[in-house]
Amino acid sequence: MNEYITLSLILFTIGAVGVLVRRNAIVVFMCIELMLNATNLAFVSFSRQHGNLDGQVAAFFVMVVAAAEVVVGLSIIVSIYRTRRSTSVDDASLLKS
Amino acid sequence: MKTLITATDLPPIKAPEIEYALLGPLFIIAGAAVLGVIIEAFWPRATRFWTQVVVAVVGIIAALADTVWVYTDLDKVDADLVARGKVAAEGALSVDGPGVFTWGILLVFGLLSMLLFAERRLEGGMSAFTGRAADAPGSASEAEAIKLRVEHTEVFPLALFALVGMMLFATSNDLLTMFVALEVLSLPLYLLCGLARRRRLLSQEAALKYFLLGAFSSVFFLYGIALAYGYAGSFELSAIDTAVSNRSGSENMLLASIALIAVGLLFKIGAAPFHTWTPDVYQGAPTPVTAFMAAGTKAAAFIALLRVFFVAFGGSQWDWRPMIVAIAIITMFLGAVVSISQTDVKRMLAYSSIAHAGFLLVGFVGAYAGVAGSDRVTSVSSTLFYLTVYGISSIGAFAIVTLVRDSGGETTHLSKWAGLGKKSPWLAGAFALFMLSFAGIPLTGGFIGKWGVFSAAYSGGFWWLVVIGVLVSALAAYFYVRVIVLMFFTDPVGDGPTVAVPSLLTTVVIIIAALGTVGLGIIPGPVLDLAQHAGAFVR
Amino acid sequence: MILTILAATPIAGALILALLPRETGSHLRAKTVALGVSLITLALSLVALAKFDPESGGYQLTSTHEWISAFGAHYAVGVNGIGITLVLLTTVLTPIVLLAAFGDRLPDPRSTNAYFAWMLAVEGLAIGAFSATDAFLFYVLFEATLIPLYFLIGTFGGPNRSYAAVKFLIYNLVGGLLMLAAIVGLYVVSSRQGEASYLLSDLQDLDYSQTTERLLFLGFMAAFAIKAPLFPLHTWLPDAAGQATPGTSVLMVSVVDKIGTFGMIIWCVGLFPEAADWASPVIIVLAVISIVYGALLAIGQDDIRRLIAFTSVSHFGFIILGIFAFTTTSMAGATLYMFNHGLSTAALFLVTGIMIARRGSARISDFGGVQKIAPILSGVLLIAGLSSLSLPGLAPFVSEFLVLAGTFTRSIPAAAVATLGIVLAALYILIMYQRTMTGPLKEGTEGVTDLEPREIAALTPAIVLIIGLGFFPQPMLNAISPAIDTVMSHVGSNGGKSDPAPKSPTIVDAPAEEEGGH
Amino acid sequence: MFDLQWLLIAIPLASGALLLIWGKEADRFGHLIGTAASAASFLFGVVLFAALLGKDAEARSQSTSLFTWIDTGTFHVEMGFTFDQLSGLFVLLITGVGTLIHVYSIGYMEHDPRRRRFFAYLNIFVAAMVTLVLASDYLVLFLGWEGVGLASYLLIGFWQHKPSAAAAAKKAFVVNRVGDIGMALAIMLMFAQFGTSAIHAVNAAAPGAGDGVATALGLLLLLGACGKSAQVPLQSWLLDAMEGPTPVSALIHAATMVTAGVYLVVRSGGVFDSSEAARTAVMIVGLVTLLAGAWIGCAKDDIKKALAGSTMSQIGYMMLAAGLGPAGYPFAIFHLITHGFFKANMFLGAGSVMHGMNDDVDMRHYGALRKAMPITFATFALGYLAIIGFPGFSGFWSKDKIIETAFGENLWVGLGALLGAGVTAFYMTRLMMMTFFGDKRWKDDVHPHESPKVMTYPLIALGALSLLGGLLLVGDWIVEWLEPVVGEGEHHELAIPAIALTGIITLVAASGVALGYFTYGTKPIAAETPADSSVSVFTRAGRHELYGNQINDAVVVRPTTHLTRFLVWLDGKGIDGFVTGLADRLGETSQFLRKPQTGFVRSYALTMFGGVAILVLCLLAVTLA
Repeated sequence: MNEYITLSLILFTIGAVGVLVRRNAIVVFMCIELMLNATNLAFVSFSRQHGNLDGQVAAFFVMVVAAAEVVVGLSIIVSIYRTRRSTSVDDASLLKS
Repeated sequence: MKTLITATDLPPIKAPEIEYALLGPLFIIAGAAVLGVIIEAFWPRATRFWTQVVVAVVGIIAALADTVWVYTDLDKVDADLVARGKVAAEGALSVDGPGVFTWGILLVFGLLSMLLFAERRLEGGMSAFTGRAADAPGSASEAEAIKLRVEHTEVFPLALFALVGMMLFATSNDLLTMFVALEVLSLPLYLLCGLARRRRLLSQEAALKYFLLGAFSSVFFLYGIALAYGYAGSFELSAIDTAVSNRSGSENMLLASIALIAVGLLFKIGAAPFHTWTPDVYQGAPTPVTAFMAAGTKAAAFIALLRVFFVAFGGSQWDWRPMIVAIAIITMFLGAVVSISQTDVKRMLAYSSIAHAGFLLVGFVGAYAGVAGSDRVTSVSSTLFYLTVYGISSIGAFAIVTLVRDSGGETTHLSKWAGLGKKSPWLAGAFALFMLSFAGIPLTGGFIGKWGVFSAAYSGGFWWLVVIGVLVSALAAYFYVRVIVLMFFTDPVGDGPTVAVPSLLTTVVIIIAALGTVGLGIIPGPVLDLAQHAGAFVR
Repeated sequence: MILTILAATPIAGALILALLPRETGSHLRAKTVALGVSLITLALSLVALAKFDPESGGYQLTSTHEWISAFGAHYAVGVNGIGITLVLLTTVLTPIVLLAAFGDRLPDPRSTNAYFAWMLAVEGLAIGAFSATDAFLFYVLFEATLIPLYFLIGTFGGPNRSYAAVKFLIYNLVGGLLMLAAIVGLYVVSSRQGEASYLLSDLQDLDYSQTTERLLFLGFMAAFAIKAPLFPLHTWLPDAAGQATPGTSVLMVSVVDKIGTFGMIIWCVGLFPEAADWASPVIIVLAVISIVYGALLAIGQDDIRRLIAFTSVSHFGFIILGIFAFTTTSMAGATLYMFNHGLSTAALFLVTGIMIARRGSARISDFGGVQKIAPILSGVLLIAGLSSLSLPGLAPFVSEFLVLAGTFTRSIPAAAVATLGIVLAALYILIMYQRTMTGPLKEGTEGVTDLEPREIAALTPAIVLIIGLGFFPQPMLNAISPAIDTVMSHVGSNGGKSDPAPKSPTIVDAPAEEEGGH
Repeated sequence: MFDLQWLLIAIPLASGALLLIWGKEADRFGHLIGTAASAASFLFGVVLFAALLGKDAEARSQSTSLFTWIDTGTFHVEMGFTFDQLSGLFVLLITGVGTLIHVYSIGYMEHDPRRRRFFAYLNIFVAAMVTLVLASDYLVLFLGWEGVGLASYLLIGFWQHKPSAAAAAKKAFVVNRVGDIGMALAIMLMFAQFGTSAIHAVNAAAPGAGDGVATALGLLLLLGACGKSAQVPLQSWLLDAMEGPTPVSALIHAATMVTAGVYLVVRSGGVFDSSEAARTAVMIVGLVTLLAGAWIGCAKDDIKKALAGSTMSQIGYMMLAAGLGPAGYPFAIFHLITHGFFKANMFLGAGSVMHGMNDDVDMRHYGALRKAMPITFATFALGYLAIIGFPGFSGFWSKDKIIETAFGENLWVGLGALLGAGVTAFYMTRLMMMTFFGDKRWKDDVHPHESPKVMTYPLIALGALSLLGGLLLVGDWIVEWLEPVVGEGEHHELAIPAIALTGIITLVAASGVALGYFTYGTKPIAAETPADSSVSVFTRAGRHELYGNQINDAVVVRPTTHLTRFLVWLDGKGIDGFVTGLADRLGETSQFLRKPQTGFVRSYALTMFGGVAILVLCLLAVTLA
């Protein structure tokens, strides 16, 4: 059973590291998605462990939310891309200190 | 994979019971939001703006009225501590005193912010939001959009969605609902942040940062939920509470989930070290949106924080209290100190909001639930009052920020504010008033708020934290005072700032905020009693 | 009720001034309105005095209303002998200050209304603080006085005013916030012992654990020790007084700072006698240091206003010494000292302020031989100065001697060192007088003309009071003593000290034994 | 009638206040009001004194309380006065001599634009001085004590435009304040000890309080007395005080105020009788001052300063006598009175001389003035004979008695006093010779002339008094008169008969005169003061007032100045610097803490991630701990 949790943890960490190291906004965003899905894995396996369906339901919720996030996120990223002709998150650093 | 769940074992699905009467305010706001979307689709552009305004305002006012009604007949729950309200919507929401009180203040904040959203006098007949977000800044199409005077009237439904999200957040009784509510309140705000008419680059950058970091934090939040679920086998706060008090399951998993859930919530209230987004977003976002965020998000997130930690994790408060103490101290100190060297009004207010998050945490960490049968100020009631005062004052402050302008729109650099007091004493006086309230000087609401949270902490046995708190508030006072010096005791550079003459909307907001700040300082009794009356959370 | 009206009148006057349309020219309307309001207040305070019964030591003219039920805070006012004395000080000084301030040259004459409005606001808040019998109410008013003074210093002061203003505010705010912690603590203690209440009477009946009592005491004391500058927390005062206008300085030093010493008697000693007794050795030492230190620094100043500020540090040392010596005599002396110091400092600040305005400099070395061209001015300065060095026959002498005599019965070393102060006082006053007034007329000083009728009218009451109270202090002492006796008996019955009896009393002319304090 | 004794104070006080407030209109007649007030006070004094004479011995102490001055806690002081044998004599001396000097001043200050103010100050002085002697409570006495101090401050500095005068005034006040520490502490001690400061109560209770307390009280009072009476070590102000107008020197710094110290000691007889140590201290102070003053008197060429030195010395005699206890008290007072007569006389004479010499005070510019101003000379001569103790003159009786009693107490003290008598004779002779005899040394532009009658009549009156003052001793009248107040002194048997001692004293004085005559009367005197280098070390020391000022500078003034400078530095750099330093640190911290806000979203994410890690870890840590 714990293997699934471990796996989800690993995936989660990979995602997190990805967020920290990658510059491209899209990739960063995908890493977040990866973390979300890692969470889903955790939900499902816990659901299995406890033998109730709440976890699986949660997984569906998360997917929906993820979809919504994609919409919003991409729209923001695209509008920035139009302005800057780049999707590097490091370029957007006018607001500081 | 031991047993497959087959259709035969499925219990008969019975329709969920929804207490429509109790949840009225939520439905009204959601409905208004949806209506707004429909209007976007079908209403003629010419009159769309004002229609949206009317829909939003009327919706909020209606919801407010309903909230009052709901609040007045919340039935008393017999518990060791007085609590009002009940768990509704199949345990998804708990409509209780604190929650409904928060609805009330959120709606008030929303109303005031809507008035700021609707201000069109300052930008020559157009709102503070960009005409067409899709156009690249400075592009021909943008110029054309400006010429055609097109506007994003979607901001109103978006704000309403965010508002309903906040209200859900404050009352959600299980973690899953809380997560959904979190996203519902966040996503519209991400967008709103990017819609500034002036300085669009900054605005978009703010949106991007807010979005990425927000998503990042919400993922941690979500994973925390997962762990909590793994620990307790349920999303319901009360169920988790029982699990915690039975100490069933792995301790470490519980602690990890506490930490991760805390991350998501602390991010929203802007506590260190999860505050980094605050200054950038506050500065970049359109000022009305900043006002809305500053007041609303903080309130909703804080009540959610209290709810989770008191209801679900109350059993293990000896585990998380030290953590929160540390964060409170760091947050207060960092907010107060860094704001000293800020040169931009909006950034300064952002850091001040961080400092206030710290003070609120002081009251929270006292975790003082009061004594049955006595109306002593509790962590919950003091927090509620503080949020009220803080929200009103900061909306007022940001409203004033929208009025101090030069050719390039708002001029937020502090040096431009020199000598404002000589130019327009009343406006500067109002701003000084808000500053003094933030500083917690008596006869302003801020003082009563500080008194409340400190007394909660003291009652909870943290008198030394109170001493630290007062010393830090002295630090904080230092920079609020500097702003006053700048406005009143310094001579303007060059011709000084120009103060745009706003329409009735902004004026009303400022006047209400000022009166509220003073009123809550001199006769806090009524509001305070309301907060007291809210009692504890219903589990 | 009368007290409420008393405090409300100046506030109302301030609001009226704020709403009055700006005038051009001499702003005579605003000035006369302000003066009128302050005179009405004075009259009202005399009415209050008439209603006041000096025989009883308790609180009178009281009125109490629920204010913030959740905090147990009340709107509760009332005065005992100490309170009425200081209320009178406030109402007497304000008209003098305002009349003298008619001539002040402001950086921005358009803000004359604001100038007088703020001054009236200070008066109202101070009266409120002196008559509050609810800890929360007292704290609120105590802190609120900062705002008008802050604007008075920052807007109308000298070139370095904003620095001085910020320094003033932050210093006092730190103290005030520490006191806030203590106020919160009081609430917690009282609500643990039943219904929460901030009423002085209720708080006195609470029983505190020793540690709590001491911590709370320190919280209160921090605020008061900064307000009534006690070494080493005094450095804000010279800067503030050095930048502010004379009127502001008077209100700040003569009136508002008295809230600090007033608070020490009523709140620190009144609420936490045991802790006060516990802390008294340290405080007495600091007070004695303040006396000598302030005097020596006064000698070393070249700026007249800073000099006066440091003399005040020295005098506040005497007051605090008198309070924490815990004898009826010294406490009564300290209370009387508050009044007298208010008068003499007011006279000093105002008359030197006139000099400074006419010379355009506050440096002692810029003056010389003024006596020849402005005899009346120099005469007034001399009397004010002599009262400040507490010459017998002038009001401050009585109070200072009472403080010393009382202290002597408690601690001979403290009294002995403090007595050095009288020599140093002679030095700082007479050196200043010698350098500014005597000798050949210094060039540049010709502009210092003699007092005008208005200025004489403003200063005369102060001078008359200074001389009159030097010979007839008894009326005031009659009002003060009973209150002090109650305080002392409270101290005595709560682990504190009580008056030490004469070692070998004489039968002949034995003083009338006071029942209190034994 | 004695209930009205406060009028003695009220009359001159009222007139003084009136003169100050009235303003310029009163310039024409102000001096007359002042003189009248003083005279009225004198006449009323005479009436009261006569009434006192009419009463029998034990009824001769008439107390009255005007009102309760201070009454709080354990502290009670009546504004009370006592007119008894002692204060009665003083009242007569003060108001009497005072009136004469008022009259004299009318002429002396005639050309001074601020004459009205001068008379106001004189009145205030008289009032304060009378308060001092009438007071029946030490605190009231202190009131008068400081009052005369104020008056002397105002009058020494009367010519304020002269920086030297202003400085001298300040010096006098401050040095007196040093003495006042003693007074103040003494009164506090009385309260702590006896619970009262009423004079007779304290003196009644002093013996019962134990030796230590009595000694402490005595020494503290002595400190006060030293300040007022310019006794060593607080003598330095008196010679500077000669900056004041000469009538002031005569009234305040010769006849009355400076003798207040003696009065204080005698008044506090009860205290001093109960402490041998305190009495000895008084005696020593007196003796030292006696010789020091005489020494200075020998060396000064400034006529007023020479007289001032003599004043010191004569008060030394009184102190010495007072230090001898009840046996000496009457003679201290006796000498005080006679000295009041002849010294005032001589000061006024000196003033008259200066008046004729364009206010030149250097005796080396005088000489042979006896022809130019005969009346001044004649009266001055009477004073001279009195002070050197020419048989029959007032000074002869009083000084003789003191020396006699001194021998009774202790041989060495007696010898010191005797030596003093000789030196006195010497320096007075020197003064006479330099001023009135020899050949004229004054410049051509000076035309010495006799002063107007308004000035000479007081001189004549005082001259007569100097001659006849001795009558008070007829049949030991003054001794018996004062006995109820000061108590009876045990009489020592001397080794040799009193008359022989008198002879010796007279001889010593005569030899002093002779020495003075042969040094200054026979050979011409340089018109310019010889340089310090050319004179004997004794003269040099005398000229520099035995280096009193230098010592004060070294021991008190300079250290204080340095301390002050240091403290000013400390306050600015140290205490305030600490606070402002905190503020600066705060700014730096702020600048430092804003660095992490780089603007890079990824670094923000990193901070958050770090935060998460920390949270998890510290939670786990807490539970593990």
